[in-house]
Amino acid sequence: MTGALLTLLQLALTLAAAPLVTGIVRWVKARLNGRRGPGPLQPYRDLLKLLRKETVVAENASWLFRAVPYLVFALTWLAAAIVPSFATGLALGGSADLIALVAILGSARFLLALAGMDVGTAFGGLGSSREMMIASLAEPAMLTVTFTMALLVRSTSLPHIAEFLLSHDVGIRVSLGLALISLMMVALAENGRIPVDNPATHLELTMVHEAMVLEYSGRHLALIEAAQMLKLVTYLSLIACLFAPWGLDVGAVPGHALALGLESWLGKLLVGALALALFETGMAKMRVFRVAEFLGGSLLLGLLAAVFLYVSQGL
Amino acid sequence: MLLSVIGYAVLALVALGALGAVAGRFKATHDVVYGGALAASLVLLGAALLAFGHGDAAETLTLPIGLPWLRGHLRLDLLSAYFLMLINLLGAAASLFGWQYARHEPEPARVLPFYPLFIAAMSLVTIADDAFLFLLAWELMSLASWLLVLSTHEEPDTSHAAYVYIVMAATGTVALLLAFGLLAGSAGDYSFDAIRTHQLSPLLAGAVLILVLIGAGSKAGLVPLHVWLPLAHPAAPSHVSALMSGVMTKVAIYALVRILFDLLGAPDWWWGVVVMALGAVSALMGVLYALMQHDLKRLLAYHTVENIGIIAIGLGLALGARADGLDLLASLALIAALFHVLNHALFKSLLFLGAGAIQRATGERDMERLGGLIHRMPATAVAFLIGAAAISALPPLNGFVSEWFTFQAILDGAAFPQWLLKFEVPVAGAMLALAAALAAVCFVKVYGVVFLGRARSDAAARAGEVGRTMLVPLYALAALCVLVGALPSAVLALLRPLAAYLLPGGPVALARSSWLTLVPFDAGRSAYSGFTVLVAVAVLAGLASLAVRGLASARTRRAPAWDCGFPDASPALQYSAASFAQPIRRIFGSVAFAARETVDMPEPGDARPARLEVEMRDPVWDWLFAPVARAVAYVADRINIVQFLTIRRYLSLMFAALVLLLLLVAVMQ
Amino acid sequence: MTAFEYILGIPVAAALALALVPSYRVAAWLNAFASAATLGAALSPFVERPATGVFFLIDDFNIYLIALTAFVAFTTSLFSLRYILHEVAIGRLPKRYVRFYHSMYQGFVFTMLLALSTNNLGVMWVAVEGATLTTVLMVGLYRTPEAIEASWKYFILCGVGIALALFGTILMYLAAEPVMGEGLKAMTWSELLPRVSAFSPAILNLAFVFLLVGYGTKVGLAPLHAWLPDAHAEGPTPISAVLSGLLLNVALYAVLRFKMLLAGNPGALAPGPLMIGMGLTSLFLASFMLYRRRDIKRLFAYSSIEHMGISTFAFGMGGPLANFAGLLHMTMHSLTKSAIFFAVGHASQVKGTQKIAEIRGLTASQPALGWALVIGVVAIAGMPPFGVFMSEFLVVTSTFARAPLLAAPLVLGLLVGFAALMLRLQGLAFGKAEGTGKASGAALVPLYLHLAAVLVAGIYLPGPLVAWFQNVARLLG
Amino acid sequence: MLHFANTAYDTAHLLDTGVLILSFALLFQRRLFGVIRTYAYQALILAAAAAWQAHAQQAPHLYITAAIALVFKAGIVPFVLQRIVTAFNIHRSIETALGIGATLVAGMALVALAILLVLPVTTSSGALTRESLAIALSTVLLGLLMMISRRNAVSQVVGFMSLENGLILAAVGVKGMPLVVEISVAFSVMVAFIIFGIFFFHIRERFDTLDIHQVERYRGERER
Repeated sequence: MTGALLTLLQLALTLAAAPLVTGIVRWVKARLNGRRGPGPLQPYRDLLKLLRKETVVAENASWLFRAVPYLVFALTWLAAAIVPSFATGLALGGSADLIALVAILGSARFLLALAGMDVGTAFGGLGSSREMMIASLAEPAMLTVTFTMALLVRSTSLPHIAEFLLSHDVGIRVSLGLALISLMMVALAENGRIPVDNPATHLELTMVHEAMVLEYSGRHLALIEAAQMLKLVTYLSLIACLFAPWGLDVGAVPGHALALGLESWLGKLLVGALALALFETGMAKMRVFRVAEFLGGSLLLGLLAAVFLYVSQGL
Repeated sequence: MLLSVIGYAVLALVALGALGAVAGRFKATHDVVYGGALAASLVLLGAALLAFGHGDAAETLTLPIGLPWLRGHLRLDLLSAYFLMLINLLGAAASLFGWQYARHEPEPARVLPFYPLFIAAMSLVTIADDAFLFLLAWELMSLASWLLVLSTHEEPDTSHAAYVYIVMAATGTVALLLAFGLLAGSAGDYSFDAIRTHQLSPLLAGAVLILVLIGAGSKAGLVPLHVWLPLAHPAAPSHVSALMSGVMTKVAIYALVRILFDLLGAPDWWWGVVVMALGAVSALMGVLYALMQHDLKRLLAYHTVENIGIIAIGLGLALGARADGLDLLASLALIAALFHVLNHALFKSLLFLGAGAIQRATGERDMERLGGLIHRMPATAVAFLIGAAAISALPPLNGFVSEWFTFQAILDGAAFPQWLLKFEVPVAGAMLALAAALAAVCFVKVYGVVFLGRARSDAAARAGEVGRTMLVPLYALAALCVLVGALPSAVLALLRPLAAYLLPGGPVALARSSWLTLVPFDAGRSAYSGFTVLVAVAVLAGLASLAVRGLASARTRRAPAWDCGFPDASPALQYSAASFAQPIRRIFGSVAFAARETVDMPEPGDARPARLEVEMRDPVWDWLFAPVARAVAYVADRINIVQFLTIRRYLSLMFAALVLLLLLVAVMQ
Repeated sequence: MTAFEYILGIPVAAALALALVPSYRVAAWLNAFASAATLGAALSPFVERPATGVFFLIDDFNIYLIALTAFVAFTTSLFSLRYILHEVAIGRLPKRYVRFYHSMYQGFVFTMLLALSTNNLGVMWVAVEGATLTTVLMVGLYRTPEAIEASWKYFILCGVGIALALFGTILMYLAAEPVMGEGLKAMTWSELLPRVSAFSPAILNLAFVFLLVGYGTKVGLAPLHAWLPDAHAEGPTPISAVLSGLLLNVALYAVLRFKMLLAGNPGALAPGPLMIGMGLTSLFLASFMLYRRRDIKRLFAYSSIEHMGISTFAFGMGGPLANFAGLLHMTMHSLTKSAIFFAVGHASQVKGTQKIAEIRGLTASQPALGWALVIGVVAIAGMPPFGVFMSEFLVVTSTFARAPLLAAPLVLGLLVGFAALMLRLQGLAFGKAEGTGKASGAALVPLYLHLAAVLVAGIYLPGPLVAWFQNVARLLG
Repeated sequence: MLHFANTAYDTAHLLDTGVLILSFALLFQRRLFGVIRTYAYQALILAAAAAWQAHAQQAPHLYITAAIALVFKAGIVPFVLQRIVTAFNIHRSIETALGIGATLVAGMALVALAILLVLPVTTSSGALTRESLAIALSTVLLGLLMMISRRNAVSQVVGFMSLENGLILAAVGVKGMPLVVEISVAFSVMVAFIIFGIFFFHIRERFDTLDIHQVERYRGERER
């Protein structure tokens, strides 16, 4: 029962927090660039504005084009509800593990890429093609991270991993460090952040995600934007859950632990947002075909992590 | 009892074939053959399902045919039953589809005799219980499918495809024959019972493994023996392609499992290394090949190579684990492989039948000439979308379940004591993940280019929805894809006993899973519930739409596409299949296929169109098959000289032979 | 009169009669009827088996070969009926030769049956020689330079071979004489067989070499095969059919008879290695030869060499199983190959050419004929459910029982040959039909009769046949 | 183990050796008529040998063989061959594929092989048989050698027939070989000759020479 409540709470909180996180990232970036920039709450206004606007649908768009935003939003939201962000006792925790999580996000991307192809424009195709290319490279890297975790914890279920890391002293391991870097690189790619993609650009040839959703407007666009924000939060919570589960409510003492969990989660999100903003400010976007090398690197790091773990276990 | 029913059903199929041969040109024969094939397949399907009721108790039957002293042995055990079910489930679907589809074949009389024979042969393979009958059925299967491929004999590429196919098939049969020879040993008893009891030295067992990998692998399409598959599968009529790609390759997997897990005693750990490596390479190469294709059916055929690779990874893990006594892992990997066998059969047949529907509606197989079919063939589009999502291993569909199992098995690969396996497993896992992700890319390409966007040719623009009898099987298969994905426990009810049967003694994985949730080892380690995901997505999507309806304005306007303000009149400006695959081609193709792009960009003011030319080489063909062909040609040329000697020289040959033999005798005395 | 008088008398009488009949139409029919009568006579030993006498031998080995020979001779005569009439009609064959052709046909059948049924080494030799003479004349029937060259080659090579065989026969007598005493007994199979163990092994070995080379020439074993392809290609197709279907079998029968003798003698060296060697050589040479053939009849002639090689290999392997396989393979090959030559004959008549390149898409232009060719070639290539598949399966598996390592080259050779045949078959039977599409007035009954027999044998072997084969296999050692 | 008292043996030995010597002479000949004449002599001696064997073995039927050899081989065959050669005016010199000298050396080697083969294995039979068998085998092999080392049709035919001489020598040499063999041999030689005749005739229809090269231009598949 508590599981269900916690899940509902997380659904609500992630949805509520998602625009804020994106807003903070944008705001900090603006500040770091020396601009004043819109306030952290701007994304809420944007979403509402989009919702109220009239929706324009291309003439030859099919039913798929109109169904996709809802499905993408639902899938991403579900993913967000699976990752233990402030508590491990989630109802859905037992019905999808790390691999399933990746796959769920994958289905969202699959549908979105299809939508990009639906209208039959050059840019839509370009966006879908590149988005899928990046994803195809990011997923194996993600799996090697998973593999490292499975080696260490002998589990792929997120709550269990978190509880394990909290209860046992795994110490600082090279493997974990490598895995963390690898996962971060994946996260950057999956969320279309610099250096892989630039969420702010509207210069046609550099767009990836933006090009894919180019034809969307109004409420559809609002849903897709929201899904994108949810995805960012999900990845931040995922990194936190896997590498910094401190303060997570493992269901020992309900009341107080829950509050602690919430506080620590918000704290982590904030830190993550700031780190992301700093990183993006420091980096320049790379050419599309350098992305392969970037993600190939993260794949190698992941494998290295697994190998190091073997060695350390073999000793 | 069941076995005799099966026997009669197979016999009926053969009889239908004979009927098709003699009365092929009459209209009524068509209905009789396809209707009969459908009925027989349903009977066989039912019998196979009932056979699971028997549990481990195998039913045997001996026929007075075949070798006089061996007789024909039939045996129905869980393994046979599982594959028999598979074959005839899809056989029924294909028959129903073909009933209408094949009417419009250029020469239906060339399909009628061999189509039922093909199903009969495949079914017979699964119940054969001696080497002779097995090889007879096996080769009959090749023969029937070869003739089915040749049914389109007047098309230019068919001849080459059929030739490559039949030669590869014969090579495989020969390899299997040698394998059985080793298995039976000098005792020379070729009944499977005798073979089971006959123990082999590790060296010979290894030789058998290699031979079986050549024999069954060439039929299944393991790299590098896959070359015939993308040629032959597309050449056949689509309902046959569906069977060849979806089912015949599974019969090869059956042979692999039957020999490696049943006939050929305890495995060695390096077997796992070999099989897994082959699987991983096949999975990755297969999907890369597929991405480079723009012929729809050939692309699907290459995906068969990929999926066979995934199955082989599972089998390899199972072999290694069994050798190392990791029974739980072994059973999980085996279940994963066999589950994927079913899933691939389902969605691959669905996709091939869909391709058939498209071909029927547009007469096109070239994706670059299709597009926008979601508007013209809405029903087909939905079914095909489900198939595409399933083969891309997206939850909550069936493809994901078996790949998830495979991943779970791989993640447990640390348990292997051998370092070679320890290191191979994560690499194989990464390759599998890459293959899965690329498969998603490939099917975004397929669906996006074929069904979405705008029509690229008049044929596509004028296409119309196909008939109901062709849609029914499509939707049946699509429904199964969803059901198996959401409630896989039903399939597990068949697979867990089967795994226990093949790996006697050890515990069987997934003991703790319920109808709702799959739990490979224990809940703490990993769990997945397709049903929950399905429901959750539905609910959340519902919530979202309610919220939007509440908050947002419902005003919607149809307008020309924005596309950054580019007025693009021509559908040719859309992203094509080639352009969609371009990034992948650039990243992997240059390595795997030595892909070269040459761009010919005219000077400003030059009116001629710019040209982009891509040329790719097939490494397997270049490095393996071309040399063999060259060698044979060389020897043939050299030996051919003997045809043109003078009589005197022939006499000299005789004389030399005589003197040589005389010397031999002189020496021997 | 015993069965033998009929079996041998009918062909002789027919040969003489046909030499006198002026009308070639009548002659053709008479030929067929005579063959039918011979077949009837040849089947009678199954009803009640005549006793083995001084002149005639009857055992499980030749009883079925006699029947097989008479059967193929009969079906071929049916095929020849239409074929010859057509050849005369298109003026390829002068009428005056037809009379001679039919008389020689019966003469040839006579020599075949004599060689099979005689109990005397010398008479067998005479019969095989006679077979050469009769067929030489028919190979040269068309009088084209190619035909003359072919029959010249045939005659010279087989003449020499036969001469060597005679020398071998003399040596065999020399070996027998000290034990059996002088006179006929020393040349009588039924007398030699029980007492062969006492013969001088050394002479037996020497004799067998000459007999193997001598009769081996007629079997068409490489490197003694040179006459075979051209003789098949240049003569009338019915002759090609009987050459492949009968003559090769009979020659092999002779070799096997002598192998029996050697098997009976402990001291003699096993003939196995020699036969295995020649068999494999023939298999490989023929298999590679198939790739470069441009004449359809020569193609299948080489395939005959291939299959004779396989049978010889099997017999060389020895043992009840391998011998059984060899016998089955002999039988299946002669049935299938003659059927193929029927089909080829019709095809080349319809298309008016023997060039493979000019025969295309038979299944499209002449379905009945084309599919028959497909079935025949698929069968001869060793695909199920036909008899050759079973026999080849047995050959390979028995090799595994005896000498596993030899199985590898064997199957390799089989594969090479298979690939070549399929390559040609696809060209012949499939693709767009070329050339004249006029229906062939072919009598396809004999063709499908053979194929049906091969099909049944591939699935189910009747008990009696199995029993004979097993007895013979035991005798062959 | 030679017994000089044994005239039967000596004479037979002498005659057999004569046949062998003449086989060498055949190899040695450079001119067509020479070949034919030598062949006639060989047949003559063969007849004598057969007759002597008939006398020695008290086997009257061998006289028939002798007669056949005398009439057909020593008489008719050479005569007809000469007629053919003159009638078709075939050029008279022999084209050798293998030099005369080399041929003779090879011939010696073959004789050695024959003796090596026959003598050790026939210890059971009488000396007479052994010697004549060894020589007969040599003759057979030399005949083959002649066929493969000469290019002209006629000389090949002669080679073939001297090979048959060797066979008859063997047949008569073996004690008590039943009549059937001689008959078959005679029959075969006769038929063989008829066939040759027919062949020459056919070839006559096409060519004005018997040189094998001309025939072999039409080897299978050459022109196709």
